[in-house]
Amino acid sequence: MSEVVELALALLVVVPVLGATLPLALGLLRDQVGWAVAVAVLAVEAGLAARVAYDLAIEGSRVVHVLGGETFGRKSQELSSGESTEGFAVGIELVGDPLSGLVVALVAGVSLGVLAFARRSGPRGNAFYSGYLLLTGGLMGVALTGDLFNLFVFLEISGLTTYALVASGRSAPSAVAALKYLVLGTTGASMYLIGVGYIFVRTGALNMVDVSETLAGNVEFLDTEGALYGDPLVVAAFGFIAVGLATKAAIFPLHTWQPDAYAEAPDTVTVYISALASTAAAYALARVTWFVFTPAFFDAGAANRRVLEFLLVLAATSVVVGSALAAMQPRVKRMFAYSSVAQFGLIVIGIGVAVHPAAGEQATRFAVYGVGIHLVGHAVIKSGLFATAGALSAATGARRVGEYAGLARERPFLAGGMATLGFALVGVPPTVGFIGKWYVALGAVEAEHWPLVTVIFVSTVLSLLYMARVLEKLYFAGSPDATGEPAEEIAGSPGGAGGAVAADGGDTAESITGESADSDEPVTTDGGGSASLGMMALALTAAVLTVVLGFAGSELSAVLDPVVEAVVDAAPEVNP
Amino acid sequence: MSNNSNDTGTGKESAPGDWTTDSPMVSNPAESTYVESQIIMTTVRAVTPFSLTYGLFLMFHGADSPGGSFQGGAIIAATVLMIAFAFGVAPTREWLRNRTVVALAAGGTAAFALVGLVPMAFGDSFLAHPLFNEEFGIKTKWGLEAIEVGGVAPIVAGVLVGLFFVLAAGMFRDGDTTEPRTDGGAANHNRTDQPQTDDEGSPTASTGTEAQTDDTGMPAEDTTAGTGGDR
Amino acid sequence: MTELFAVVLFVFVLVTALATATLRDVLGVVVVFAAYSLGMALFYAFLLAPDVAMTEAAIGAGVTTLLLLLTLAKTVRTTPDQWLERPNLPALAVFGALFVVLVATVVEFPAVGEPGVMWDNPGVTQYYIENAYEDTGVENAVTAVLAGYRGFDTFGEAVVVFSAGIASLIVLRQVVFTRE
Amino acid sequence: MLETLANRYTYILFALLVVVGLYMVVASSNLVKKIIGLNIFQTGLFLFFVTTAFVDGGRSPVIPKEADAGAAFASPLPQVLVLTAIVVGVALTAVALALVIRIYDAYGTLEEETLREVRTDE
Amino acid sequence: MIEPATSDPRPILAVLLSAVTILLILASHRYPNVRESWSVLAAVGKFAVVVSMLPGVLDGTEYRWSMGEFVAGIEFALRADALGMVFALLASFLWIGTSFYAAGYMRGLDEHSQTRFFAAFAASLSAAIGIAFAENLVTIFLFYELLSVATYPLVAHDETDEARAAGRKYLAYTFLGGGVLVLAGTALVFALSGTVSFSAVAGQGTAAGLGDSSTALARAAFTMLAAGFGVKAALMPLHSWLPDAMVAPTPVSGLLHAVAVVKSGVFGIARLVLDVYEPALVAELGVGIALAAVAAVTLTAASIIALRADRLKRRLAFSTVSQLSYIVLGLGLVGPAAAANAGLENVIKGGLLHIPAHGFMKLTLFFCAGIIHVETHTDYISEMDGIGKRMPLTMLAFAVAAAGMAGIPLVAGFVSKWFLLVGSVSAGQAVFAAVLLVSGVLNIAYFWPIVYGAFFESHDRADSKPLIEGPFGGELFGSAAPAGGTAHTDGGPRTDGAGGDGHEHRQDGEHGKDSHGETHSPDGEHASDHGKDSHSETHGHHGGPGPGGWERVGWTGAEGSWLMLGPILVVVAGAVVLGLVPFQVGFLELIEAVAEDAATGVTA
Repeated sequence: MSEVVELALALLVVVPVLGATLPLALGLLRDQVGWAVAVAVLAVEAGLAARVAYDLAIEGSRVVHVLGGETFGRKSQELSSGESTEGFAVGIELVGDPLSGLVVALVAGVSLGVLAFARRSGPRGNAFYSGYLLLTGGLMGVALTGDLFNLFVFLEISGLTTYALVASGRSAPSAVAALKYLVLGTTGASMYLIGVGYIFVRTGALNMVDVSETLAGNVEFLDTEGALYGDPLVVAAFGFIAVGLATKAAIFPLHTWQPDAYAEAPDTVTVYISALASTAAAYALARVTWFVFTPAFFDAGAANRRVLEFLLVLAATSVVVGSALAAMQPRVKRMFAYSSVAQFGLIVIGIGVAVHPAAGEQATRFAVYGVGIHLVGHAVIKSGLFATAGALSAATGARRVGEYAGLARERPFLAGGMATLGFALVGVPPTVGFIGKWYVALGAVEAEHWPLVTVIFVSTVLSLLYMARVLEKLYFAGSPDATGEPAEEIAGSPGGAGGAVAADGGDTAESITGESADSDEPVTTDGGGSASLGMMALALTAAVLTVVLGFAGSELSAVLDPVVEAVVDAAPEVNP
Repeated sequence: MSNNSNDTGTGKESAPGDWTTDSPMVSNPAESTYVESQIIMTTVRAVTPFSLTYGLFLMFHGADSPGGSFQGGAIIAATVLMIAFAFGVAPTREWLRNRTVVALAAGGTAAFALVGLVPMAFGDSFLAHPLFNEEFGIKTKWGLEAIEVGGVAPIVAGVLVGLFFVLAAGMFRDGDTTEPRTDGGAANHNRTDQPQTDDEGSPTASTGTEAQTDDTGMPAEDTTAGTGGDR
Repeated sequence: MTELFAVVLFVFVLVTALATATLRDVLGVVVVFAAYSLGMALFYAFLLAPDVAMTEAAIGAGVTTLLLLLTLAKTVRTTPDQWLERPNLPALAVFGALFVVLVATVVEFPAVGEPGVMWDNPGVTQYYIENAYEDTGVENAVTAVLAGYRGFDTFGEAVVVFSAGIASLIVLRQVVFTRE
Repeated sequence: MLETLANRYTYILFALLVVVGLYMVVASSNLVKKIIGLNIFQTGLFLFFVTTAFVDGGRSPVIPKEADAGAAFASPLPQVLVLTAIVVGVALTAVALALVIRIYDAYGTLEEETLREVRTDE
Repeated sequence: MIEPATSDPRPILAVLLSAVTILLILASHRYPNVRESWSVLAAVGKFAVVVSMLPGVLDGTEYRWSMGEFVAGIEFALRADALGMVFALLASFLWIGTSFYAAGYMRGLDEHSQTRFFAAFAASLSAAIGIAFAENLVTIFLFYELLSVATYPLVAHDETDEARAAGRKYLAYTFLGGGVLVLAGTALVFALSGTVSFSAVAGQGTAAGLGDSSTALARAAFTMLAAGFGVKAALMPLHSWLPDAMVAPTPVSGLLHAVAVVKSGVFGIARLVLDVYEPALVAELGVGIALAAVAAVTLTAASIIALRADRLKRRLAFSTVSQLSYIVLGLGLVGPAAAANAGLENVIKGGLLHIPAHGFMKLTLFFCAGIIHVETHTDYISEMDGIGKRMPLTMLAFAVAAAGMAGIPLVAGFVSKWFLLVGSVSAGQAVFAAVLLVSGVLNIAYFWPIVYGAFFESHDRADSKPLIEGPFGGELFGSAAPAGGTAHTDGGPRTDGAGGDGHEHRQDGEHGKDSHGETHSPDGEHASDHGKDSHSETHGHHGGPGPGGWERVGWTGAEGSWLMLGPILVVVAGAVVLGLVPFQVGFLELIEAVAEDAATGVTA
């Protein structure tokens, strides 16, 4: 039990929480300590996360941390049949597998990275950074917990802090958006809790593994005739859980909180939550759908199948509706927010396809790849886009698509970054955006869900609808002043090509990041202020990362192979 | 903040109902909840010791009978709130320094986490109380008590009291200047400059917003608590 | 006797709940809600959950009510132009449907008071009842589970409370507690 | 049928409370009432959990040292879950109220319609 | 898996050469001379690399480079085989000429954002080479998309409304083609056959898997891929981005029409027919004949529209549309030919050989249009009467290339068309042979007037141009008009010379109907050239001869900057060489290798 990674699992959750008390305590002595504390804590966190992610993702091991030790750990029950079960958890377990490894790495990376953005962009104040750290801890908990109710608790921690951070800005609408988010988010979480309650009534267990074992009818001493999959309560439970988590992941009819929250929150917060908030919910949905209700569940009856297909329909709808609405938004942040609705529709499609009865092993494999990769990829892309938008508005004050006219000349590198990220969002290879979409699509094709296939592929053009608007404004709208003079030409051209080039393989990445700072200082416009180096760095790093990850496609899918196995044979092994 | 209702212009709004007579110091939002009443004061004086004791009892005796640190902490907090209602928020707050509240909340959280971490130092898992038994022969029970009494109760008590004070203080308008200027609208109440709040301006607003903070009647206990948040 | 008690509680809780939904005057709603919480606390006690009952009484009826009253004091409530809310028919329809769904699932549950399947599967409850004291030396099984077996939940819960404090500071933009 | 329902009256109540709570969240225009609705929704949920723990003629889960075998106890587990959930609930309520105060501070109203008007003519 | 190819870094080297050039171009954006010299160096270097592989490929070795798995089960691999070499050789050679020409052109007009222009140019070239050498469908898709992205800045270069509209349209079309259709087809192929590799080794290619899978799905995949590549190949009805894209600077038009873009579409179809579905399967599925039919329709309709176009570049654009269809037709005929097991090699040879042939000729034509534009600001054929005096060399080159287009012997076009004719007849598809002949006539019909007018007329006494000025000859080509659905939209009487713009306007009216609803300014072409000022002019352009007609310029090349004239002569010479001694240039040998390969595939 003293294996370092096992301990690290718990530390990943505890360290940020402990850290969160510091800004408050030190704040009594002096203000403005928050940022420094957060950097220190999250640096430690990132170290831990790297270590954990290496074991989980690269070595594909499954690590379990039995909270409370053996006394509160798994107890084996001697059965009437003489043999004894694997043992059921009387306590709570933290479970690390490749999937959670990916999420852990993502959370730690983003949390640390966004601080670079927050330095200049604010909000300052110690309370903010306490909340920031608490949110990180909550997300870690969501990623790692192996207990259905504990998942609820951590969903609420991350939710609660997210609501607060959304309202951390000074703008009044942000408070309204936060309250809307709070009401919808809490409703969703409670729905999830209802589902958990139903399952609990039927299985008496809360530990994910135990529940799935019981549902599968593998618990002999229980006089359940075979699997419980047919049981109406279990089906209803999945319905409630799906609705609840879909709400938090902003799937179509219940997505309304997301545009407001993303658009009204301070830029820093938007960057952070756009990368992680819905991602965590979608990850939870995937985890529960794949490992608690296994594919077998959805094959058990017409009703089960119908519930899943209903979810798929909603997801497909949100792909279309989200993109369409995004294309209509005049404000950039709102536009990207709606695009998130669409992208998470894509992810949920992948989640559903993976376990759909029509899906063979290949389809499941590709769908799982797609979900895992697009979860990470979209987080990087979207947070990068928001960071770029934030940096642009910090530098030039532009917040509407219309105001982006000709900014490529003033801000070549930011524009280049946005072009790269934009094409990544559209799914142009070689970016991670393409790989995620490719796998999800491939899964749907293998499972022969032609309507879904259509939606996925058309979504490319749909996303082009809104990205093209931005890029055209940036590059070809021509700045207010005439475009002929060499002055503009010199300033403008690198960015112009930066777009094409970076999308061309990112080989200018270094040059971009390298020169970004100095090349932009001289150019200050009436928008007031200028983007700090940190903001630029974050935005451009994200751009580079999308391309780098784009070439790491096979590695990423290799990471997810164990997950595929687990989903396919539908019986996650209880910890050894 | 009833005084704000006038300049917000939405007509059919009146001061809170008769459950609290409008206090002389209406200008102070928090104090508008305050009713100067000998009867209440004496009752509270009489009740306080008992409720406090009851809360403590619940805290410490939660192990062997119903009740526990949550209930205990909550009741202790409720006691403080009673006092606040009886003697006014500001004096209560004077009497109960912010340090105390913060120390309770943050300290409780830290204590909980640290107690849980001790076993990890010995290579056991988080919150593995039985280890105390093995290593130091301390009964597992005391491990539980430690997090209950040392962790949960202070957090609950501290935060609930803190929440009360914070809500009573209401919107604090001064805040750091490093953020969108846009709630210059949120800062003073005339609807006219609300338009700014729509586009959250550039994150680097000018540092001129302190000017607005005075004319909006800052809550009294904020000032007493020395909250010149201006950098 | 107990049946009567249950029925009375049932009616009381339901009526107070409906009252909160229909009354227009917010202050009235808050007061009714406090009564409702007390009723729920009694219900919990009736269902052999004294700890829950106390918590509901202290936090639900006590603290929540105080916070609500305080909020009303901070804001102004509109003087009701009529006594009752006018019903929102679409919402009624939707949630009527939801109610039907819920009831449809409800009949699947074991009758109230029958130990459900969870007692013997996978034996968690049984295990607690049998071993709680040996494992923790605490008689109150609830405390044992709360701080022992599921101590991590409690940790999360403590974090939630702490977060709430932080959150209110962030939301109301107070530097009061972060500086003296 | 009626019999089955009567035997499950707490579950029925749970269903009713959930529905009433959600209705309040959606239908009532006053923000504070929305939040109260949220609370009712959750308490209904708590009632559900507590009921699952309930055994007829049992005792509350305080187990004396020498527990006489055969004595029926209510299950402690759901009660613990409810304890946690209650505290989570109050935390959310507090934050929600803080937001309400701030919204009123900015817009001078708590009525959703008025709020919408105010924001549209912003 | 068994390596049929020797591993060799040269393919990726060829791709990266211009990719690296982008950096250099960006870095030296302050020194135009350095900047241009970079692109020239890259062009020469790339050509050298490609040529260095030629002998090996002719001997049948394939140079293969792989980065390892890109996505599960699919490598990111490049492979220089015969077919790829055809395209790579063409693109890399023509890029040399183009980069000189572009330098001259951009300077001649003092264009803005030249750095962006050259960088994007290099980017698109490296994407094109990537397409040529791509070893599997996903890799080709990758470069296909990058090509779209890289050429978008070029199309929208002028930043006028018209240019933006064209760019938007271009993006929409190419992403519909690439991002949706090609990707979907690729995914389907992968799902059906478990691989997307072009590998010719039996059992490793996709054809086997596709063969055993359901015909409907196989047909669907073929249709999607064909349509997807067809967008760039400007197959009707997916062609309308191409005429719009002519708002771009002429070198870009050259790039689009001759060097890289449309060719990449055609090349994709070639890969599709010859490597993904091998001829046997194409015949079995009966998709070849369908493809051929579409091509035939496009062929005729486009020629007819070209007859009516007065703006030179527009006429050339539609000529491109029709000429590309020759290639597609050849590839489509692979189906019937394989079925009849006759004329297979000929149709393949004809189709593929037309790739370089058309490349050379069309590039010449566009260069000519460009130099005319730079030197005289003349864009309208109706104003070019007697321009032969002003620009003899240019118009001579133009005449030669046009002759080739029409398939006059001794010029490149003849050989390919001959093969096509023979092949289609022997494959028992006489109707397509007929189409070929008709379109040959049409080619002459829309090129001859230009040449004739240029040399044998003068601006003051020119014969009337019934086809342009008279009402649309629907009754004249009654047979073909219904075929070219879009032809009708080009109707509308021509009023007078000045009304040329108005006429253009109406012709462009067809684009008004697309989703973007952009409005075309008739003089957008000119606005692009020298700023907004030209908007003030009553005429859309101030081209045409001066009051005294064209002044006579000797044959000494005084007619324009040698930066442009040189490339023109080189390229047209290439076209002639290709026509005179096709076997010595390398293209035909490569193509024969491909053809034999395919043929053996069928017979075996």
